[in-house]
Amino acid sequence: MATCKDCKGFFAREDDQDRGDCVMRVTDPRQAYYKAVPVEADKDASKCSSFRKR
Amino acid sequence: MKCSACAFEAPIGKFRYLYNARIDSSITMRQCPQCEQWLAVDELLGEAKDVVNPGEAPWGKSAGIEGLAEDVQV
Amino acid sequence: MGQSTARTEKESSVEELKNRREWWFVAEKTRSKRLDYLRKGVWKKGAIGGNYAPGIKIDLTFPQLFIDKWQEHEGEAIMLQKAHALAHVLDNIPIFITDNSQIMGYIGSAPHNIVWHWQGISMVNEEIYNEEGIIPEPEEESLEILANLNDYWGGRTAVDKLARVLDPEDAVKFMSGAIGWGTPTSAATYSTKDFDYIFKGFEAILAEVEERMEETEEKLQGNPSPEILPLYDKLPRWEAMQIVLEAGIRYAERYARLARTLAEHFESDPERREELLRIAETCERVPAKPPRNLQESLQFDHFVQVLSRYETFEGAWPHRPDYIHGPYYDKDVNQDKRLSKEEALDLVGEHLIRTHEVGIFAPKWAREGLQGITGTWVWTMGGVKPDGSDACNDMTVAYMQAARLVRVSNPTFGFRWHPKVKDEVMRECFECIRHGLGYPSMRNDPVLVANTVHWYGHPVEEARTWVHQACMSPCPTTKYGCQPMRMASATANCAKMIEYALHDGYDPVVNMQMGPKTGDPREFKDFEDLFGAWVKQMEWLRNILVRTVNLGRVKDPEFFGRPFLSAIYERAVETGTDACDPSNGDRGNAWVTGFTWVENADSLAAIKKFVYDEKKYTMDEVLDALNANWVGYEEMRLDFVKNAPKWGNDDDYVDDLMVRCLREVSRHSKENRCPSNNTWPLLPENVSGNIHYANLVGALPNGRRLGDALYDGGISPGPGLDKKGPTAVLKSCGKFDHVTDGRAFLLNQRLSPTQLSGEKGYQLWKAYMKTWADLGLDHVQFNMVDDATLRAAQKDPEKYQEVIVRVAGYSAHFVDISRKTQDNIIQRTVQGLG
Amino acid sequence: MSRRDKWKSARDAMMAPLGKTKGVKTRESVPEVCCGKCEMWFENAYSSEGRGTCRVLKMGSEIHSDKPTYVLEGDAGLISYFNMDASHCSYFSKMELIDTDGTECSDPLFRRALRQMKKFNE
Repeated sequence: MATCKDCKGFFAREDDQDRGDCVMRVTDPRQAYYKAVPVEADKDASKCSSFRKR
Repeated sequence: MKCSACAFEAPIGKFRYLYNARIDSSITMRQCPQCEQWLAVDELLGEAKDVVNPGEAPWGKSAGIEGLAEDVQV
Repeated sequence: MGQSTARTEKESSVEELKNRREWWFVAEKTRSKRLDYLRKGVWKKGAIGGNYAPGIKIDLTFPQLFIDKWQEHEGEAIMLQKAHALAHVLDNIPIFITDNSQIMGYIGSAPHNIVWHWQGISMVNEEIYNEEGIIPEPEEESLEILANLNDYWGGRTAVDKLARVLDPEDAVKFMSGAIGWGTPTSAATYSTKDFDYIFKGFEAILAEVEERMEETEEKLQGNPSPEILPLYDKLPRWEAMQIVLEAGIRYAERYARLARTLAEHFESDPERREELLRIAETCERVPAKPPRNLQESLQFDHFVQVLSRYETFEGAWPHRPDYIHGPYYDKDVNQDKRLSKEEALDLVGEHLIRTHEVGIFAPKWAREGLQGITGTWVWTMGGVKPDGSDACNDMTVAYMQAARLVRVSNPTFGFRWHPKVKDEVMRECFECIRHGLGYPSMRNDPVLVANTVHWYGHPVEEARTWVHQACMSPCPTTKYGCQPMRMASATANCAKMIEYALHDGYDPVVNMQMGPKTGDPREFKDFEDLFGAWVKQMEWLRNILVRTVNLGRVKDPEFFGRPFLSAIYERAVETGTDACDPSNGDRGNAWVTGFTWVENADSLAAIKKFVYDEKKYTMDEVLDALNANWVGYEEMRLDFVKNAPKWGNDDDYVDDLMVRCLREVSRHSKENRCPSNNTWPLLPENVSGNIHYANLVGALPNGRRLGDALYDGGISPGPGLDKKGPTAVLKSCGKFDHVTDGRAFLLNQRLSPTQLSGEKGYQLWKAYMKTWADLGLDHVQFNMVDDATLRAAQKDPEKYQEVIVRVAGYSAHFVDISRKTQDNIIQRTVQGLG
Repeated sequence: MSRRDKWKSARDAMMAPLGKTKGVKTRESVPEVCCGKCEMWFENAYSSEGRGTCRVLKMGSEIHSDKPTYVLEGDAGLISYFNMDASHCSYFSKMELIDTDGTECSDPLFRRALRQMKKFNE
């Protein structure tokens, strides 16, 4: 099962390797930005459309 | 009153009252219940004068700008 | 139109654009690439008329995160329960860093989202469910989420709880929508913030809280006595403060972490990498510790504003950023030369943009009353220091210059004019006005300091720290002067005073007996009888609003709860109370906002002259005409408009009546008391409430019909009815005392951009301002965009996105306000100066 | 009836729907004949979730059942909702011009800028 920690967009926290940020590039109709969502390292990512294997 | 856009005819009160063009003028704006166009209406005569589109002002220019040449609508 | 030209704005040089006074195109061409990107990238959060712009969606992540922890902590003290829920939101809400940006923080999970505060009022929750265009895709799923949220909050919100406590008659009449607006809860409010205290840093405040808790726990172990009983309730409040302050620090650290990740793994441009590392360093420093430089002080400030708005709908933004950030600007730019002026301008411009992009869902009455903006974010500039010396600094100038480059409609500025303001600063103010921004509004500092002392007894040194609490009302930023909850619900639809006096207290528009039965006007013997009825209706209207809001204020800590605001309020930290608790030393700074005020004077004058003095018409005829909404009485209506005296023409007949009305209200203001036992003066102004109420106020003797826009200002003459020129307007407005006759008085004036061009234009304006100051007026604001441009913008809105107008108390992009409001602005008299 | 009791019934009518579980279905339902399509209905200006007042019927009226009761005198109009069934109300009068555009500002007589009303009109 693919998990968040297997993804290129996952960056573990220094103080807690079991958690981290899912960092994504987003371009909306007006501006472009990087977005971070807190995730668990072992979260199931098999259905994640943004998953990119590390 | 007769709508100047679609010719719908009804008493003036049937035309939705929108607002005055200017408080010291007898021209108001009303909306035709049939074609929903905004109309300039002379309340003294009870007649629809014309359709009013965005950017058009049935009251002409603003008050107080006489002599301030470039503010006058052309 | 004088602007017809063969060359388009794209082909024209900056000089040509300046000559044509197309300042919106000048701004686009002269601002830095960064500011241009950020300005164009920002999503429009104010409603266009009454609707949100395409693409704007309600944020569903925020309420779902909130409710997870809220339900887990059910049964705990409300402030503590809320602190847990907020901390969970701050730890988990998605964050983002926009390309080119340097200031972090946003309320919501994506830049196109607007948030709302479901804990405030169920009706608003239901309104969101019913609202078109803002439901995120997939709609079916979102509606299910919203329905579940609304089912949970129904009956549990602050206003639902308050409605059960209020006198039922008051509740029904208040919520009729006819007599006023607002929500008597701090779920929709705004608060003054004392940055002298906040800039100590959250860690220092946490240490203070810790110390208080230890002292208190010690006392709880001592001799039992009634004195220690209240202490039990203080501990959970302090704990709540700790939770949100710590969460605030972690929220900033999340930005630091993201910025570092981007610098290390994503960014290839070395310059931007440097910026990202600087952002990381900044967010690691503030708000935990005091700021050391301009970027840190701006960032600290913005985090505090964002965190406050995660807690509640802050519909205004009381602030004095030039005063707060000036020393950091001076250190970075003038002393250490760490920043160039251009770099500093980028930061200041972005500060305006980051503020502009904040979006919180407003119910329709608020959207209509504040068209084009999210709230009245009037930042205070200039003024004096507590010792009375000039407080203007380089940051004052930087904000004015940045405003002309980014041309946002929110925040706007109110400038505290005083006799020691330097000419160079006055020129900056004028340039903003000349560029058509509609701001700064000009405020008379000595008058308003005296006014603040007069009504609430704030010490003069504290009064001198004042900021605009919303558009108009000054409030000190000191420990006991800060106002935690603006009772916006005390906003009166004043035209109802004369309408009810003429209808025996009955409201023909909403079909309800509202005011007291003051008698059939046909039976009135003379004008004094009518005036007496007016006084009774005025007192009733003010009383019901003030009663409702006073109760809302006292119940707020029980029904809503403000852990974050309490944590940044020195007096709340010290006493372990909710910031909104009036018992913690709050001196009071309440006022009744008087919408649609001037119609009273013009209507009373028309009846006095035509019915009682000249006996040209009978009261019967007047009432028949009003009941028919003037339909069939057009000649008579025009007589009432054109031949009855009108306010703003230096005509004592009507001006004396205005002064008499104000003095009656002033007397009554001292009889109304706020929970801190202070006064409730009147503050006439309208924002765009004059449009919202157009269909709620019936025909009046000033010649308006149901549906016509009401007058636009607080003391502005009716549009087109001021026939005697600008000095006559100022003279009328100078006939009452701006210190003792009310709280503040909004005056809109429209000027000619062609007449005021060049140095000659500045000198004309300066002479006008001298007359204004000599007459002791407290406020004036200007529109300086010509008819031709405004009509062109109506026709072709896409091309004129950055054209701004002053509505009343705030500015809006012209294309964002309804056509009726646009026409109302075009109708205003253009005054020629000199 | 005391003053307080009289107004309490109006207050309760105003607040009653809040706090009841309604789900999506109830919120989406717009009957063919409902208050929102009647020219006697006046949208409330304080809240825009679909509450309004009847300009003819007063508090105490009841229009849902087969045998409605009509009260025509009193201090306050009947509070109802845009999607309240009005099929039994003999005072129902169909509104010809219903404005569902929320861009211009409210005229409570004509404005019905609710998502459900738009959907229904399509």
